Amino acid sequence: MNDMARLQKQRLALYGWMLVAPALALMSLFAFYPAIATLWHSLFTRGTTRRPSVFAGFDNYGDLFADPTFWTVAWNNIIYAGITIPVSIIFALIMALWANAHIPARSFVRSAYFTPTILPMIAAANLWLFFYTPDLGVIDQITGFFGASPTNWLGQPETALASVIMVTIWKEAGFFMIFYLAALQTIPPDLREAARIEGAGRWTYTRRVLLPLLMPTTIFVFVNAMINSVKLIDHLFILTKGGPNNASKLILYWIWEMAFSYFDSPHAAAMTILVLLTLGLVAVIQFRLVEKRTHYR
Amino acid sequence: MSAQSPFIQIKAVSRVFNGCNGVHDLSIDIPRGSFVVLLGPSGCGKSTTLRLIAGLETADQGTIAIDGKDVTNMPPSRRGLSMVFQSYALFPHLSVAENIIFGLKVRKTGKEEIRTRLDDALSVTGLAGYEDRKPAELSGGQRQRVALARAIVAGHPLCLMDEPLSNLDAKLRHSVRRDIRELQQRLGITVVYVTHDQTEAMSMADIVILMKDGRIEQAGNPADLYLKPATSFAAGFVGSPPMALIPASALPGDVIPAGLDMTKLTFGIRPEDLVLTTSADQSAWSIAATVTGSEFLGAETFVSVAIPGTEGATARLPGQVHIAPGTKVSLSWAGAAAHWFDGEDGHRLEPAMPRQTAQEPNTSIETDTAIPSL
Amino acid sequence: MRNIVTSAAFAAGLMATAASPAFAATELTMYYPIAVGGPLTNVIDGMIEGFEAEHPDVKVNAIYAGNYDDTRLRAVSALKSGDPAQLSVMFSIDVYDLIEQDLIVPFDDVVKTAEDKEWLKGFYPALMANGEVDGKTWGIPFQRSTIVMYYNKDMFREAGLDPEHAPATWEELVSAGKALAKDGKWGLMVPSTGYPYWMFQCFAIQNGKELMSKDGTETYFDDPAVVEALEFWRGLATDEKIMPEGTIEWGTLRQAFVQGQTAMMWHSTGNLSAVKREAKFDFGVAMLPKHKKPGSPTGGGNFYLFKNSSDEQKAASLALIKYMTAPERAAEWSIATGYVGVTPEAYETDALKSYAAEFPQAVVARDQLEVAIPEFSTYDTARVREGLNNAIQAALTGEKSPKEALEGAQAEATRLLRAFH
Amino acid sequence: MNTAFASHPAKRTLPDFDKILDTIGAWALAIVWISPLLFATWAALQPSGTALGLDFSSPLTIENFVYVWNAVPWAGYFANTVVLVTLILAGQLVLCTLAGFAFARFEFRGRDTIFILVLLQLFILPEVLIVENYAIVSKLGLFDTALGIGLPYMASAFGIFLLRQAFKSVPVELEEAARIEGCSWMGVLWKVYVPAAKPVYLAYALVSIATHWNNFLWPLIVTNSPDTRPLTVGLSLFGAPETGVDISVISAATIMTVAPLLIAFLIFQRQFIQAFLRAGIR
Repeated sequence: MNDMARLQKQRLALYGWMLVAPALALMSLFAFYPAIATLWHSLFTRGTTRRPSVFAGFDNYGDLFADPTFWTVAWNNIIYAGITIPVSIIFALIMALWANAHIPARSFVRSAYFTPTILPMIAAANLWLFFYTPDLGVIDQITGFFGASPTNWLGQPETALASVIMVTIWKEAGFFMIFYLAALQTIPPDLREAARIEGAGRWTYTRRVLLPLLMPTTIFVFVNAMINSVKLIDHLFILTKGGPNNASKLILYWIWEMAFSYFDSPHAAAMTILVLLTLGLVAVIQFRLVEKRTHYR
Repeated sequence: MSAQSPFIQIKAVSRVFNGCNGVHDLSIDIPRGSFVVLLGPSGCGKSTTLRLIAGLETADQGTIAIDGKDVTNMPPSRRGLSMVFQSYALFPHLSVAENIIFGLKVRKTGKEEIRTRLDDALSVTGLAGYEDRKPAELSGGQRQRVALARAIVAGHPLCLMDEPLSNLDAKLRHSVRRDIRELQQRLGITVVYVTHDQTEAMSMADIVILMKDGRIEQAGNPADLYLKPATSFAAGFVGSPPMALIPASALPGDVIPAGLDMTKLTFGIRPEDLVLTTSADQSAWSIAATVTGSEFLGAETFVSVAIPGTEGATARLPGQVHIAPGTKVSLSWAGAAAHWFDGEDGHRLEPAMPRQTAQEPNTSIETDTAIPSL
Repeated sequence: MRNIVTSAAFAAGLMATAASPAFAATELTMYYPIAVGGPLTNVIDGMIEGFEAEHPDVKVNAIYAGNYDDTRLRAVSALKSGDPAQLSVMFSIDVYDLIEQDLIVPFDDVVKTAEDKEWLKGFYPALMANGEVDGKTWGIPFQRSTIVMYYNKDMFREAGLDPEHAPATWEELVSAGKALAKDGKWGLMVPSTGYPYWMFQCFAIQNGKELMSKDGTETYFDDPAVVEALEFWRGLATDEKIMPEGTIEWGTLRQAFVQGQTAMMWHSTGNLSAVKREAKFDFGVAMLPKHKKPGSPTGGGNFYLFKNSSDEQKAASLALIKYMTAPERAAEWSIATGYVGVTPEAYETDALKSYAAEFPQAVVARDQLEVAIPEFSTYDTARVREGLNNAIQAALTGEKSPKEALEGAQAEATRLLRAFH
Repeated sequence: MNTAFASHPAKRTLPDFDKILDTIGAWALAIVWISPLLFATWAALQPSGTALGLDFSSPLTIENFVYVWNAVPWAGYFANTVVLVTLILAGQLVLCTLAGFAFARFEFRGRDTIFILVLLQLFILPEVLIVENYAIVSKLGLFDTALGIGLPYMASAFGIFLLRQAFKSVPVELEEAARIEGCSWMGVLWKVYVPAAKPVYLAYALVSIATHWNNFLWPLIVTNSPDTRPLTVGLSLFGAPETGVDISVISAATIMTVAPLLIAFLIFQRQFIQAFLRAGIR
């Protein structure tokens, strides 16, 4: 009897492993193994014909911290994340509320919000490049119509990063909207009515009921947005190439430059490891938080 | 405020949704302090009526006044009422206490007062000690009481309840029914209560408003509804088992009261008014029927019978009765127990002179020996 | 597909080690970037077909690999994972890094016959300069450009300037620019994103100073002449007001020019065909104006030979490169793109002759080769270049003074290049 | 609000200001959001060199589309893209279903650790591992194949996470009922869980298709031939920033690339959104 139960349990565990195995194998092959290889590479110097690669310990990491570009790029990325994440989340939420409200031509509105999501980033960046053209670009033509003088959006350090941020938000908000839209549907209409009866206005209801209830979605979206704030750099290649003077350079772009432009894969590897560590840490914390916050469901 | 002027006055209100499930030209007066139940099958408009009173819907036509104040176009929060939802609509992320005082906080009631009122509500509903729990950590009955507490905490004179017991099990429902009634009387508030369960309506209401297809079928106290159903629908809806409704064409001609047109006439008889006899002695006053089954409930037995050309009937017999299915019986009743309805529009007909029955039938089935078990 | 390729290559390798005398079918894999907008893969494919017809024993997989950066990445990925690739078109200025990474072999090792050696001498020397390191030739010019000045003749006429005489000196440039900059239009635009160092080389050389030593181990960013050159560039916007302030976007500049937003632009000759197609007005192309001396850097892509290929493959690669740089192909490529024909013979072909006759703008870049210098390239070139780019942008956007910015870049470059002395 | 709000008849006594404001806001934002695409459409219909003039009187032309169409074997690229996207999606659905099922319904030692590993994979950016991944694909002999492009994306942490959540929300009673009827584990998965998670599958499919339809760099790197390359490679031919971009042509190429997806989305918009809504992804 007891043996049967144990056998049964072992069999289930075996099934579990078998089910996970294929995905785990592929992940190991294309994520974990390369990540570990990267870690390994980061411990060696760059090998050239003159100097073969030698073990360097954590020297590459030390070099990074000593490089002022590292701090510029890290700071840029913090600003980039610090703006794109909350702003796209807020836009996504507003969009979801509107796309969920009963307004005329709702399908059009939903499609309009969502469409940027399905454009290739490269194509989107090419289009935006022209919007940002000083004088001639659509943005300057519109602001010019209201009497503003032309702005060299991508060409000055004050606006370059902001311009890049705009494109990211435009691209992402519609995607996140979908998740909010889905979550909104799971909130019973009763709650809104109960709140109305209790005298809660729209704002109170949103703040005291809706937002807390959407918290799990927000965390999910937040994690995604955070990953994207590191990941999404395609448009940099087209829009600013990190310029002017590093004003819009982001971490992954810099890694990319180091690896494929500077032929300096050890430092790129070290930087990659730093990013992975940071993200991994945040991921674990977030995951804990998600599990905790979803308890009441 | 004069005693006569109704607390809630609904005048000629209509609300239509794409042609279905609305209410049409509805007028209701609800006296202060009464317990009013809106009763009816699903889709009859009872919930819409409640939502119109609440202000969750706005009337297309007509006016609604509460406490003498025209509230037709007022938002719910300014109507001075509270509501208990079928699903309870508790905020899952808030604790019991936070749920209860949600409205007080919205209205920026003072901290002190919130505390006092919360304690009151908690003790009245027996929830003391559960303040910090989340709704998910409560049983169904407890959640129901949280919803109730939230409804009474503000001290509004009007409380609307939308099928508040339908998610509880039968035993609990019975006790909560009594609690709610008691609470209503203690607080002296007016309750408008929606249900499709006629037992609930009959046991709780001062006034039952029976609705069908967005219109009022009958309004009155529970006894009126039971004893003098205004329509065949009301007759069939109220009472359990329901009143048997038999086309007059299936009856022996002698029992039809004079002056009624038997071609479009429905005869109604409550189960407890039916008399069963096993003998083949069919009289001019009785109908032939066949027993199809019986349910023993302890104090009484329901015997269902098939009558050719009808949907059948149920008789309520005291004590335990054994009748084998297939047994031929004849049915009879006291003349005064008969209800008559128009066969077409269903309204109640009062025959000027009920035809005299030959005699009060002998209660020929009284004990389980009367009919030999076959 | 790939399996066939691999096994064929494998077979070829086997046969080679077996010292088979037979000239077995040779497989070549070549990467190339498309650096000018438009579907030029067709032109390349046509050339490859022509080559294969002439050399039936060689099979070429010519693979479009994106832009220059993508192509470099592609080549590096392939070589580091041991995939066979024998040659590639890549940035001419990547040469030091490719040598450092031990990825390429010099042509001197492959060029055996006297005829081939003669062929090496047939290119314009200015175009060969970038590919020559340590006395060896590592890159053969293919899609090469210089920077020229495009100008809008209609706007010149409106401003009362001679449309047949483009500004030839800095002074003329400024005065013409002032006449042209009005009504929200600009006199001149010099792009400063993408390749700021390249444009800056123009100003520096015109002011009499090159930015780096011939052996790629020294830079002269803080030389007074260089600082002055950057001050002049910045002054075009801040003092002379003939150019907008801040950086000017490389990618959209052509559109700005063809829509008449600026009367003059400095840009790669690689844009010529596109400008010709898009401009709805009469435009001229001129050599860049001189100051102390005339001059422009070259730019663009060279052929490189990768290591780890068999002798047969190297020989076949050489044959392919010879074919693709032969006068007819060079002329065809030049007409299709606007790039410079890489040999003087190219300009003797009928095709290019008649093209130049009807479209004289096409030979300006060639003429400028007389005074052209190699494109900026050093060891650790991308990093050194990035420092320079940032300095230029910092100066143009007013974040730093030209002197301060260039001194910083020089210090950084000195540090990076110390290892290579 | 519920459906009642959608259909109120004419005789409302008060105008609903909230709703009017909502409508104005929603529309304004929608127009702002869609305008880049509208502009691209307009630019694609302009002769090169005039698009940025925003001169609405100028005649429209399809020359850019003709030029773009003739320049690249779009039909082949389109077919490759469809094959690629289908393959990736199929792989993802199978792998993520199995893994999601295991994480949702099986108890085994190390499960939570592995799940954290899976989540970590979300953060391992394939973009920086390109050289390593290239080597692996090459070693597997999958270079220049659709499978080679797709394989690194098939074990999607995102998919596993979504499906795990979806499976977890399926009532256990359903599973138990099926098992009493004699379903094997696979039968339970196939007959109970998969149908129950259908909306999640649809939603995930939409995200996956949109992502991989637009992936560029990786396919470019691991392919050699026009027989395997996707649409975005065709697009890249027109956006070469080395010499500058022609807005009209790049717009036309962009529209050509996304048109199939866009049309599919517009046609199935309702179903897609509904799928998401029913997915209840949180």
